[in-house]
Amino acid sequence: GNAPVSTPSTGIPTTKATPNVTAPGDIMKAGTLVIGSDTTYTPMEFVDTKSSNYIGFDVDLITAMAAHMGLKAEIQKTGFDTIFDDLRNKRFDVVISSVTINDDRKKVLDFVPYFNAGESLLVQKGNPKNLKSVSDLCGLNVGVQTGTVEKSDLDTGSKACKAAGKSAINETVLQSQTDVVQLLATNRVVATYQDSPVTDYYNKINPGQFEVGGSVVNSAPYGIAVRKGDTAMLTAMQKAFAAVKADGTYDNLFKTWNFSAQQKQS
Amino acid sequence: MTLEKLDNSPQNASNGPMVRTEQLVKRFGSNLVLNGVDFTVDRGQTVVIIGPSGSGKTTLLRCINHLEKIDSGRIFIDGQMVGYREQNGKIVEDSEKNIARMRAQVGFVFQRFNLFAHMTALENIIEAPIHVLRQPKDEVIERARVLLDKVGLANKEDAYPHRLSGGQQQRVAIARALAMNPKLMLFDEATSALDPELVGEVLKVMRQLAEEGMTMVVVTHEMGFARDVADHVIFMDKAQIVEQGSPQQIFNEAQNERTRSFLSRVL
Amino acid sequence: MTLEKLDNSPQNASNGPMVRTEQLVKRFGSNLVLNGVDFTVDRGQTVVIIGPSGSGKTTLLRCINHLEKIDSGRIFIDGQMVGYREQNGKIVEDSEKNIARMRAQVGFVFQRFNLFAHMTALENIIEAPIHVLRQPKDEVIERARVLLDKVGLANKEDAYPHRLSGGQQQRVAIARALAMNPKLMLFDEATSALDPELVGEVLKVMRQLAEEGMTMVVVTHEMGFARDVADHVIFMDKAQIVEQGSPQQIFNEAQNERTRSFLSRVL
Amino acid sequence: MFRWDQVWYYLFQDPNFTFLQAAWITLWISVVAQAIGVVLGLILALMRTAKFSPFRWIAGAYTWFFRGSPLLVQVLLLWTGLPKVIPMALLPQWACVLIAFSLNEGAYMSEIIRAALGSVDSGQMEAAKALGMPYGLAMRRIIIPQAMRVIIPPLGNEFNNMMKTTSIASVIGLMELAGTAQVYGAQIFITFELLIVATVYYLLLTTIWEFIQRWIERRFDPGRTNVAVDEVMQKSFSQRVAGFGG
Amino acid sequence: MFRWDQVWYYLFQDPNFTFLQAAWITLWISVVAQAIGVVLGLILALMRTAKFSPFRWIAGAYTWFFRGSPLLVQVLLLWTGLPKVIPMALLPQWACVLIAFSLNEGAYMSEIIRAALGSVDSGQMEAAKALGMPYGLAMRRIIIPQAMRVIIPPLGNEFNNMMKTTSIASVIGLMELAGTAQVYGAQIFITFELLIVATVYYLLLTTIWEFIQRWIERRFDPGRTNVAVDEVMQKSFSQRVAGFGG
Ligand SMILES: Nc1ncnc2c1ncn2[C@@H]1O[C@H](COP(=O)(O)OP(=O)(O)OP(=O)(O)O)[C@@H](O)[C@H]1O
Ligand SMILES: Nc1ncnc2c1ncn2[C@@H]1O[C@H](COP(=O)(O)OP(=O)(O)OP(=O)(O)O)[C@@H](O)[C@H]1O
Ligand SMILES: [Mg+2]
Ligand SMILES: [Mg+2]
Repeated sequence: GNAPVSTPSTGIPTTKATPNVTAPGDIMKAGTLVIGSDTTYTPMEFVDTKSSNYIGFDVDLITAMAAHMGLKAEIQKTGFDTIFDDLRNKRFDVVISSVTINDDRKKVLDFVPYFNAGESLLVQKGNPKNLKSVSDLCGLNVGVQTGTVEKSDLDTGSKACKAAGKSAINETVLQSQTDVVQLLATNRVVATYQDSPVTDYYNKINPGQFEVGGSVVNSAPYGIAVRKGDTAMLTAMQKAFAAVKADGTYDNLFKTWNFSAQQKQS
Repeated sequence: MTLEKLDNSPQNASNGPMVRTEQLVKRFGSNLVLNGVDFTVDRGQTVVIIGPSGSGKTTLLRCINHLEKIDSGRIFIDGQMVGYREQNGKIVEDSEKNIARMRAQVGFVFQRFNLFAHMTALENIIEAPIHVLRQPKDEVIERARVLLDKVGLANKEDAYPHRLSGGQQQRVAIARALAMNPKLMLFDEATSALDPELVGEVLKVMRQLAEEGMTMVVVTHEMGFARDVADHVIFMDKAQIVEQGSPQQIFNEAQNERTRSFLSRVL
Repeated sequence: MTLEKLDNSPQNASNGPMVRTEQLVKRFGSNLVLNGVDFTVDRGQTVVIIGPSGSGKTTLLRCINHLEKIDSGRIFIDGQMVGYREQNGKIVEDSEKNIARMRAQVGFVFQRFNLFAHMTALENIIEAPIHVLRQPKDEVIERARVLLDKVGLANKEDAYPHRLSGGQQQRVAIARALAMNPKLMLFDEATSALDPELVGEVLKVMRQLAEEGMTMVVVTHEMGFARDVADHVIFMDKAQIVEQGSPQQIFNEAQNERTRSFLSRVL
Repeated sequence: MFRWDQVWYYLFQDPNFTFLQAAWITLWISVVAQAIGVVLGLILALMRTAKFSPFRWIAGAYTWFFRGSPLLVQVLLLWTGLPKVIPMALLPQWACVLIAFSLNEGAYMSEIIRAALGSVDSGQMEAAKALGMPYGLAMRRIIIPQAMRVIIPPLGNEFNNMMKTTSIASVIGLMELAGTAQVYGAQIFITFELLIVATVYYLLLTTIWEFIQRWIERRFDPGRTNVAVDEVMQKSFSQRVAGFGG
Repeated sequence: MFRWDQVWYYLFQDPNFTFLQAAWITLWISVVAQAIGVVLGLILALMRTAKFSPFRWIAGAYTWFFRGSPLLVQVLLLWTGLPKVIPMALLPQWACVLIAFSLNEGAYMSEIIRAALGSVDSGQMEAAKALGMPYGLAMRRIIIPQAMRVIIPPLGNEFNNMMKTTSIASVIGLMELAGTAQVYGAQIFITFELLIVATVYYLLLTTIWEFIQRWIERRFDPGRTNVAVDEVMQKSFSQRVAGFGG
């Protein structure tokens, strides 16, 4: 029938990990790790419309890590705008929400890097304008999501265009990645610029509609964010991440979600 | 949509009666409010209509200038059929333009004055001559001042209605109607919303109009006024004209039992 | 906040006059509306106040049951000071509770009836006895039906005010006031908002009340009623009592020029 | 490429009743916030007519702030701002939304109620006073019941708006209709389609409400209020101009 | 950890006047959409009282849809939906927002104008007719000028709301106040702080508007309208209950 398009089966670890990482005491007591995530970012974190559960690479990863601490993972959906305020306000213990680590953010938060996302362009099939990198975008309409590194990169690229005597990049900045892709579908823009997993995933579930322009660039790590100075939590997360790598769960997730091994965090 | 070149001057009068109704029937739903009313108002006459509440007096006046549609019968003002015209042998409602043109020649004074609340006394008076008759503003203002003086309100031209007493409002309303140079004036209980002491000043203006030869139909409960000023008195009851005649005939020698019982209650 | 155990029965009457005012002064801004008014209403009397518009008649009635605050002077009802009390030698406004308690003993009938629009005739009458006097509902309903019968509206108990004629509304308003068993009734032009034919039925009820010995203060423009029913007539003009006396004295032998000129205009 | 199949699925075939549940959240938040808003509005309206001037100022400042700033900010002030000041005050999503919506609605309702109380003929209060009713009793038994008639139409508008405004709740992750469309649409990039589904539910809710409102209006209109309001209300304009012949 | 420095910077030190520009966008969209909404509302209000029943149905259905569905959806229908049907119809952001806001506002204004026209005493139309004024002239010279007095307060509310509702425009990337706060705030996670900056501007705009509204209200009140409305409006409730002694 008309059931929603199937998504990869969830990669929640098959190995029932024996708890071997110690979480901070208060969390141990509660028995659950509360995780903030803006679950509108397929395939990293989103809702499985069939089961109404939160799934995605990030969700699977953090669930496996929690298992190593003997904790249940509980995802709390939140808006990306306030996600770090909410973390600092202790609405959750950690944030996993495809957060790209950059210098500004490192000043206010501590991160455990877990994924090397690149940035890639999504363009019309056949790439009629032959767009391969940000420098090809001068004077063109481009879609991008609010608050992303791609937005900063387009700003930088736009300045470069002007410096080179060309027109600036005409950005359309929207709050949701879903809406950004719609810009391309309605021909409002000639390209959208987003994290490579998103580009790849879109092409996978809508084969033949768009294609990737050029190659993945600017690999930058996604990080699990913890409150600045919360060393107990930071250490626990680092150990848990090492544990999921060690027991093979991390590699399995890359297979489940069909990501290239390049994007693994060494 | 305004009406140009409307001849509101008295010269185009013909010779028949000013108002004539034939077998006028008006219903509100199943309520028969005018049950075959025939009456005539001659030029220059003042006809006073009296009768108990609900007898149809107001409705009759409203039908005369087509503020109400009628169910059957005919009304003529100055020989012209009101509100309807014959078309291929059938009677159809007249055009909005023709109805407006007819109304512009008939003054109507309401019980509750109905001055335009957002306009001063003077603005109330000049509104229709300027926008309906398209007369030049200067002339109209001049005439309006003469009229205000006539109704004793020369010093009130800039007052808004809510700053005027009821009696003053009603006099402005009369001046407003007169500014159109009407051939006929209809008054519907023009004094019954007024404090007793204010009634006199409005009746004085009406009396003066009658003396100047204006054709008037007056619905009133002021029996003193009816007796003094009317050329002809009509007594209505239960949707019909029960009795009519000179004031002397009605007030002193009424034939009909209903007339006598009504008069005994109100006199 | 309701008033319990209010004794509204006639037994607690003392012996002085029912209403007495001393040098009553009331201003609206700079407008002096009552300029030192002294008057007295004896038990069982009907006092009629007449006078031109704006002379302060309504304001006087409203001061008597403290619907208006006064600027100086004193008012006593049944020997009790109204609206104010002495406290440490100074006169201060009385508590809301005491004022309400006093008002519950005085019936007020307004020119515009002011029936509660969301209640039927019967509900209007029983509202205050039940919620102010805390009387048992059954008894109150029974008494209300008797009162409706008395004012000739036995068959209208379920009608809402907007379904009643003005005269009927005013009679319900009177019944509503009477249901509180007042010692004193104040009428402010109770008939002047009515069609002439409806005036009679209200005056009839008022006349009957006077005959039954109710103490009444009546502001009216109905000179016929004043002449027939009043024990005492007061003529007010320009914020003062100009002349007072028996109806015979006022209507036939008025001493004061202003009284005579007023009466010549309204009679 | 509009995914009609998805619209169809979520409207009629979804075994989880995702949008029905979301509509339920929209509905109960709206109803509760509106109810509290009415009570608050009444208190504020009475405060603004109080003799005691600090009451008037407080009510005035309250109304100024809540009508002058966006509801989104009011929600975020509770969700993000409050814990910054009082670290323990971690109100759950539904509480933030409910409080902010109620406080906001109170400000708007106070204006409506103030106007409605003012529209009750002054003679009604006079008559109540003359019968010995103290202020509170007169308000409760005479003035407020009559003001209801004037309050209901704009209150209906407010509630209609409220149901659609709950979409703001999705900003802090509460899954009412609009938020559900966003989250569920993200999986296969069909947010727009799911907003259409949400719209069907909104239209359903607002249409049902329209009928309920009509019914309430008729209920509060047994013995119409004072003559002044009557003349304004009773004869609808259409009735009156319909009589214009030709 | 509230970034006061950022609030201060964007309020007083920003050399680009980012928020001032955003406030300007908020303002002009609101003004233009409100103006078009009033005209549309008048047309719809007249259609709903028309004798010709298809006019009434069209106006009724229009009002039903635009009042019943979220404005966000109406904007997206133009932005995303329209090009799916007509690929060439790529309206720019400002056009989508302006059209959707105007159409939506028209529906709300039609209800307000309808009520206001109905509140003009029927005697005014009768007097105009009796003086020979045709319907159109009477509406233009007599009825509408008087209805203005009743229209202005709710119209003021509408415009107040409109300025805050423009935040919906940020969904399609138009940089009015709320959108600016989000885009500028998201990079370094100070959206909340920047929303406070936006709120200052909103409060500024709504407060200025309040003064303008008062002024307009006074202007349209030279010779107050009919007695019925007068009695309702003139004596404010406060005046009347203030007289209640003790
Ligand atoms: N617009 C209307 N719709 C329905 N019935 C009406 C309407 N206008 C008048 N009536 C009814 O028509 C009858 C006659 O009313 P009309 O106003 O003509 O009487 P009237 O003689 O002027 O009485 P009054 O002296 O009270 O003014 C009454 O029964 C009245 O209820
Ligand atoms: N609430 C008020 N505020 C200001 N002035 C008032 C108020 N009520 C009455 N007045 C003024 O007080 C004076 C006396 O008014 P009042 O109503 O007592 O006269 P009245 O004798 O009852 O007249 P009428 O016969 O017209 O009813 C008038 O000049 C009136 O304008
Ligand atoms: Mg009549
Ligand atoms: Mg008086």
